[in-house]
Amino acid sequence: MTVVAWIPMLPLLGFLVLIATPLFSDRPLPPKLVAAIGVGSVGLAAILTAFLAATQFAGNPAAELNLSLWQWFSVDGLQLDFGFHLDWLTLVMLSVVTGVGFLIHLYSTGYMRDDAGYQRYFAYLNLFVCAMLLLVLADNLVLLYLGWEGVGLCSYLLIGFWYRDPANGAAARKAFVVTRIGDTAMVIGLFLLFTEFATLDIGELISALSTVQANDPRVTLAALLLLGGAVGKSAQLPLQTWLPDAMAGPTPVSALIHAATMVTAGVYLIARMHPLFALSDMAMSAVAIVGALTLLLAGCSALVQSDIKRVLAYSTISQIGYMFLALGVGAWSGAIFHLMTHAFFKALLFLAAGSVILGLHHEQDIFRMGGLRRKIPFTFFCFLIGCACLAALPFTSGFYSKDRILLSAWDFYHGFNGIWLAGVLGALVTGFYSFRLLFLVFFGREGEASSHCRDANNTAMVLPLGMLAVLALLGGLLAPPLQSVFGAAGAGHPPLWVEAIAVAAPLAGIAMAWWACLYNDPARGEQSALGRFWYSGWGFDRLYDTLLVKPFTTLARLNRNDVIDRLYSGTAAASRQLHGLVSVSQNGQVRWYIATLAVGTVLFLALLVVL
Amino acid sequence: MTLLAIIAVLFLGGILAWLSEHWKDGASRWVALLSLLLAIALLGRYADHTGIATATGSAPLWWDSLQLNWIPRFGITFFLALDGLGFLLLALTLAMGLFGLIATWRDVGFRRGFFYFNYLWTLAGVAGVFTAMDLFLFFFFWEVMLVPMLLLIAVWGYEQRIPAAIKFFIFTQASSLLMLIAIVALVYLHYSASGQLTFNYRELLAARLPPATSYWLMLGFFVAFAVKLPALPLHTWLPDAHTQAPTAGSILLAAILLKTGAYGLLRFTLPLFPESSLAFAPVAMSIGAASVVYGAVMSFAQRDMKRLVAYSSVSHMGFVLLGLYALNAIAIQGAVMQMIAHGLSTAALFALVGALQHRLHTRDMGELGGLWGNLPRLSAIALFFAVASLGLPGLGNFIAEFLVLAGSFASSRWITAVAATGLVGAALYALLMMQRVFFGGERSPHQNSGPPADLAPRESAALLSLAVLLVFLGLRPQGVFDTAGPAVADALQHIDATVAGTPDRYGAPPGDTGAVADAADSRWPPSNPERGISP
Amino acid sequence: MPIESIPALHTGLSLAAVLFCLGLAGLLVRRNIIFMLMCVEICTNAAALAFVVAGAHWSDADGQVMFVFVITLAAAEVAIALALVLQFYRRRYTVDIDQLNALRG
Amino acid sequence: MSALELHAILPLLVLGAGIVFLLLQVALRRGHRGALFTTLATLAAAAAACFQVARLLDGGVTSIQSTGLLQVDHRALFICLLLLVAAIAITVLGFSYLKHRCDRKAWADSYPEEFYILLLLTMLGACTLVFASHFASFFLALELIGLSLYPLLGFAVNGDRSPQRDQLYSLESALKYLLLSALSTALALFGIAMVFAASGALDFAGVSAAVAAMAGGPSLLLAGLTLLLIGVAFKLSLVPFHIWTPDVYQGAPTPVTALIATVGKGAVVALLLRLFDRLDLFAVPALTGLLGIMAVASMLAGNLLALMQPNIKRLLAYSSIAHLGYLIVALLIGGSAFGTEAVIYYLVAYMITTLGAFAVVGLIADGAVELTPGGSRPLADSGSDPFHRDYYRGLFWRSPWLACCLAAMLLSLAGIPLTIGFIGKFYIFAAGVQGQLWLLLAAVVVGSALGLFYYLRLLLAMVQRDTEATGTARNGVQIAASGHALLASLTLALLLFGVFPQLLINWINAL
Repeated sequence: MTVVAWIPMLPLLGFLVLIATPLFSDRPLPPKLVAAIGVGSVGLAAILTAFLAATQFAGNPAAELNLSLWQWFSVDGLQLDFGFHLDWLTLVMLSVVTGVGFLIHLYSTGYMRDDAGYQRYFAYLNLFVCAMLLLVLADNLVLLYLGWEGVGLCSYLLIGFWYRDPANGAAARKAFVVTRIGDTAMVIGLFLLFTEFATLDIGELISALSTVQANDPRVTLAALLLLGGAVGKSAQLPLQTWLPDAMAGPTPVSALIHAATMVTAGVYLIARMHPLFALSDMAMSAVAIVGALTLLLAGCSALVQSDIKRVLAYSTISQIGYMFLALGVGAWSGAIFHLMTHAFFKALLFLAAGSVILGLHHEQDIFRMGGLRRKIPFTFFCFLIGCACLAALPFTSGFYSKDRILLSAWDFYHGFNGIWLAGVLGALVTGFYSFRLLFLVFFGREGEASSHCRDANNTAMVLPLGMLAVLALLGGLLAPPLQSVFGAAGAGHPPLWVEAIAVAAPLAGIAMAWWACLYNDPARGEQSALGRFWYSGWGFDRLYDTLLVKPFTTLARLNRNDVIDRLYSGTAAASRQLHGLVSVSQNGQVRWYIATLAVGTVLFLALLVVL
Repeated sequence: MTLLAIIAVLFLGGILAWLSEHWKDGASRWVALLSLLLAIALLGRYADHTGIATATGSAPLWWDSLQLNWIPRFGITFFLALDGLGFLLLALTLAMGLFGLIATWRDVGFRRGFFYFNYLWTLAGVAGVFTAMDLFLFFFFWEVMLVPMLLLIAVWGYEQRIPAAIKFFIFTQASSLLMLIAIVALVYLHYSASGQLTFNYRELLAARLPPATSYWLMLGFFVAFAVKLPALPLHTWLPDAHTQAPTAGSILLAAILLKTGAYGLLRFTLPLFPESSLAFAPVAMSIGAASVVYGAVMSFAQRDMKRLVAYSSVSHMGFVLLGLYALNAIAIQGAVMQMIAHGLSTAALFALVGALQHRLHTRDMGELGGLWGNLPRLSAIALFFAVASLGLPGLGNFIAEFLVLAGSFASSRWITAVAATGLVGAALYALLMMQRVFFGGERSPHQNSGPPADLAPRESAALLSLAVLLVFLGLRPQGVFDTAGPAVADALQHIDATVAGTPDRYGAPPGDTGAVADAADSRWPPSNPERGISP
Repeated sequence: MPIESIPALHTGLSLAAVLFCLGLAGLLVRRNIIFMLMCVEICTNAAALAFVVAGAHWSDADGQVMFVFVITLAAAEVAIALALVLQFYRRRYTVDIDQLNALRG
Repeated sequence: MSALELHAILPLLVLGAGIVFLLLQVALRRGHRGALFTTLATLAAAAAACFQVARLLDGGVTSIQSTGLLQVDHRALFICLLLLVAAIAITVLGFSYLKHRCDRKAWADSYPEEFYILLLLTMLGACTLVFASHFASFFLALELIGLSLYPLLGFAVNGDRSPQRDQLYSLESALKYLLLSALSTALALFGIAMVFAASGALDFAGVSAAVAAMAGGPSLLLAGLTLLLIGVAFKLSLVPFHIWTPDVYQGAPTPVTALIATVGKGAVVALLLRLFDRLDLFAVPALTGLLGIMAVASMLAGNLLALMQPNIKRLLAYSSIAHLGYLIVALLIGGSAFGTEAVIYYLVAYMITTLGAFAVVGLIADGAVELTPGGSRPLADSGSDPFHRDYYRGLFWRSPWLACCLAAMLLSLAGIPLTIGFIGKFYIFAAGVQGQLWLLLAAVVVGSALGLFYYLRLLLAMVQRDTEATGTARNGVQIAASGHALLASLTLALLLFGVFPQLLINWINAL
């Protein structure tokens, strides 16, 4: 089935064409052609995915495809193919990546219209899609890692896309390095898996796991190491700090990479390796706790942010926390479902936010906005739908997926538990911050920036917004049949009040938002200490800066001239000193010379007695 | 004879290049190019040997060999031989020689003929190192490659060239004297045990050594190779030498000369002293891991772009050391791959720094910045190689580092875990370099002369071909593994035999060690059969 | 034959040694090149004396032969030495050995 | 004295005859070229005589005792030949030296011919020393060398156009050498007297018997031998008896420096070898111990002293101290054939290299004489002192051929392959390993590492790119054809025996 191979190949070709032409010719390609290549390659990939879904997968929950392109390497027991594995889980991811990816590419043609780095932008974006597709298609962990690092690179490049501002570069490097820390843990996990199970092929690994006892420490360790990778990539505690800064990139990039696709790769990894995690209670609890903590922490931070994109960024962290929570309670398909719906509504939110930002001439401070709903009604409606989904208002897509997660959390621990409670609290907070954002931007008094607002949407931007809005609203109906991948989940029946609380929590949050933002007049600058603490992301940045970054850079700077070299320069200096010392004996005085001769003779005769 | 021809072509080409400059200005470059191409063509004759799978154990180990009498007094022969490992490294040598030549085609102005003489002689020496299978001959070439390199640094280098050149030379020379002692002692012990005086690598593999002595001899070899590699406490010559060397010299140093150290460890230290290597492996692995981390930290701290790349070499070659002493096929294959991949990526980085220096006359990253705007082509290519050096999957460096770590993880988890943090370190310095040089606000050190010119097609083509090679190695590395396989297996076989306790290699009865020590009294080497010197 | 049983040899050699040391001491304390040459002669003659003593002890004429050699060669040596000193004096108007220190370092 | 015995010492006879002939020739008709010709002919004839005698030895006998004083064997003949070849080179050097300084037309009082007479006398002494098998001949030969070297060292006085400074230096070196050498000879003589007193013998065979019977602990014999050893060590300039070396090397006319560094050392090494061999002193741990200490001290101190030395002749002097230290390592492995072979090979390497180095230095200085007439003292700047390192800056670009030769010599001294010095060092290592002299080998390594520094500094000075302010020597150095031929043959030998050492090994073992 070479159709599968073409799916990542098309964006790759797009990338190669876009990157190769400036290397060989001084004239840039016409923007229309660039857009055609950039968008077309991803669009074609999306069509191929749809074709594949329609022909092979539709109505067949157990469908699977395997494709080995070539033997990658085979060294003494470590044998890997460059091969793809396609099942429903992959298909969901493929659809999200190509589908949402296509829409965001399309949006970008409008959004980036006037940028000087148009061609470079689409090259990076195509490369990203290719890497992301490899990540999800990989049939072995090394190929997955290839995609994993590839998306990290593209994320780096796109965050720092506007390279002239050093702050963007710093944010980009931070993103790459922080995720690399997680990746390193993950790659060690791969070594552990290989050492223990002698394979890195996912299928073989999973069948090898069937013989392993539950809670085997090796499995726990491997799972925790993989979790390290997932935590880095998905911006979960404790490696979440890079994502808010990553908003330095163009907004469509934030939508594609830092909301819809790449940051959810951690979720995909855990879901893909779920038999491993399921074997270890400790790993499961760790995933759940990480998710629960992250969703609360990030939610609270989102409450007090003033930058529209940062609110969304923290919200993304928080929502991925939900997915982790879901994974941690064994709700694999719930997590993937939420991943999918989140991709729709968060992409929608980001793109809408992009329209706002563009309309306000790159103003991102929500306290300078306000009352925009009349000026840009289409954007407002899109944003409204996005916020509704985010807050999980009933009958939106977010509602279905989040509801499933909360129920699973209740079920998994057989009743009331902290994880569930965190989820519910998170829902409350989510409702609060999402509508706070909506109210501050689109309702209330007009802010300073609102006066010169224009409607920046053009066709290329309207179309994706509309489609995403539809998807966000109706995505709840698209629950993919993942039971062949994860096995059938036993449907629990929690008490009614539990369901009621789950529905009520976001509504309460919205009410609080109304009270805080519309009933009371919000003003910035009068944040409480707690507010400032949350604003700074719970002080993690400062903590890491003091604990890790500063000592490292100071040490590195202190040792710039290589302390080890002192050893050798010291030897050299000592030799020179010795030279000076012995040279004193060559003073040209004959009588001194005679004296040395005499002393030497006496010395030798004395030595004779000793020897 | 082809092997001899390759080396001879380089030696003679060097002399011809020197002379040709007297006849016509600039002719030396073409002579150098032609002789390199000729050497590559000669090497190409072996291409059909590549990829013979490890499984065909019956295949002769040497693809080709040439043995001539040289100094019969010491049982020294002129013994050249080629196997998969040698072929790979020889190919790397010639390819990087060609790359360096093309990348710096116009850089050399001063005494061009003599420059290319030294350039080709360095290559010839390295080619000899990779093919010599007589320990004396090996040492001979090992030293021969140093002098022209010394001159390359000392004559065509930058500001601090003389101290750097002297440092480079003294480090390598002093350590190689230890190796010479070890070689002689090995031969002597072998002679007093077996009565056979030989420097032949194959025959010395059978030497039986008392364990304590063996350990010392192994250290003698190790130190020489570790200096070249360079491994941690012996690395300080490298940043100076790399930084001060002319671009072509840096390329040779990084891409080829460092590999001779790794090659020596794999070819000589491990198989000749399996017991000791086994005992020493934890130390060596620790040194490797320490080099990885320390190199990365040092690289991060540098202001001079070339020094940064130089320290990154320390870090990368630490992986090689780690992999070699993990003593399993996966890690060693990874180390071999790392030698090649590091050769390509670092050579390219040095070429890029050279190109920048040529255009902007500074390597200080404090004075650079925002070059992407004016030099998009150069910057993009630099980005590629920076990313390669941080080990991005899909490129050769990743395969190498992955295999090294995967293999060494089986040997020692903690050391591997420490080394793996080098991956983060690599990201730190590689991206910092990108940031400070190519991103950020534009800061051209000399505004008056207009924007610098972007890469010429010649430079682009040379660099891109390396990039393509790296991608190829990242995606289809199996050819390399198949080619190096038999040599790696051969080196490992001695270690494995030791582990298994095969009696003919190891565990000589205690009485034997005494006999070896006593044999020191025997006359050595045997006097000439015709007539001795003294009655 | 144990040396201690032959007092004549012992005494003679000791005398020679003392003579040698005197010469050496003279070399160290005198600064006049001429006197230093004389001291060297004393040293040489001390050795020659030792030969004579040893030759007498072994009743061997070799000792006396050596004595003649030594004396002869010492004379030749002094002849050359004086020529060199003369040259030196012509140029520097001194025979102080401490002035002879241009070469050093 | 039979005809055979006379035949055996043919080289000595030839040298003697040559000296007499040359004396007569000079007495009848002075002439620089004539003297040169006679000298070269004598040396060549003596060398040929060595071959002739070697053929004599092929008939089964390994050595011929010629009277009680001299003994001729293969090894001695080989070294004798080596010394004669070196002497030929020095003659050529001397010719160049004198030609530039003793211009009869300008100054009637210059007598270059005496140089050759003294040279031949030195050679006679050296060759006698090589053949000596008796303390009388040993002493006579040593004194002959000394007596002819004193005037040679002061020979710059004879010249007219030598800079004043050079004349003073030369004189000073001669006086210093004379005083110190006389003292050391007296010491050795006293030692011989003690040996004689203890053993009752003056021939090596007789003393050998006494040494064999010697009990452990200090004794008269041992003390005598030690004094003898000190005398020899002085001639070899082993630390701590090295102290005269740099001054004498620096002050002497360069050909004489080369003479004292090669012939002077080579003959004494041969004697030491024979002494240790015949007297079986290897069995005396006290003496080998002392020798070991001197070797280590020489290697370290010699290299340390040379480290920052800017004067090339002094530098070579210090380096020769170190090299003799290396050589002793090979000597110390005992009386095995291999040790001897190692010593001789190293000696050959040392002589070729040292000759070459001094030849380049001397020829360059000769070229510079025209530019530094009269000479004030001290020199205005180091760049115009032809013996200062600064004078060599950028030499490679001005006179590539000369610089290449010097570079080859320096690399050989440093023991880098392709040169004979490397094979020599290899021999040292092989010998050291065989004798398991690890401490000494460590000293060799440390010494070599130190040595690299100053050899490289000089080497790299020659290839310096910036050629600012190197004084008068802007242009290439002009040297005579004979100089070129000499350098070419030395460099060729250096490379030939470096790449194909088996040739030389065969000769060492076959002559």
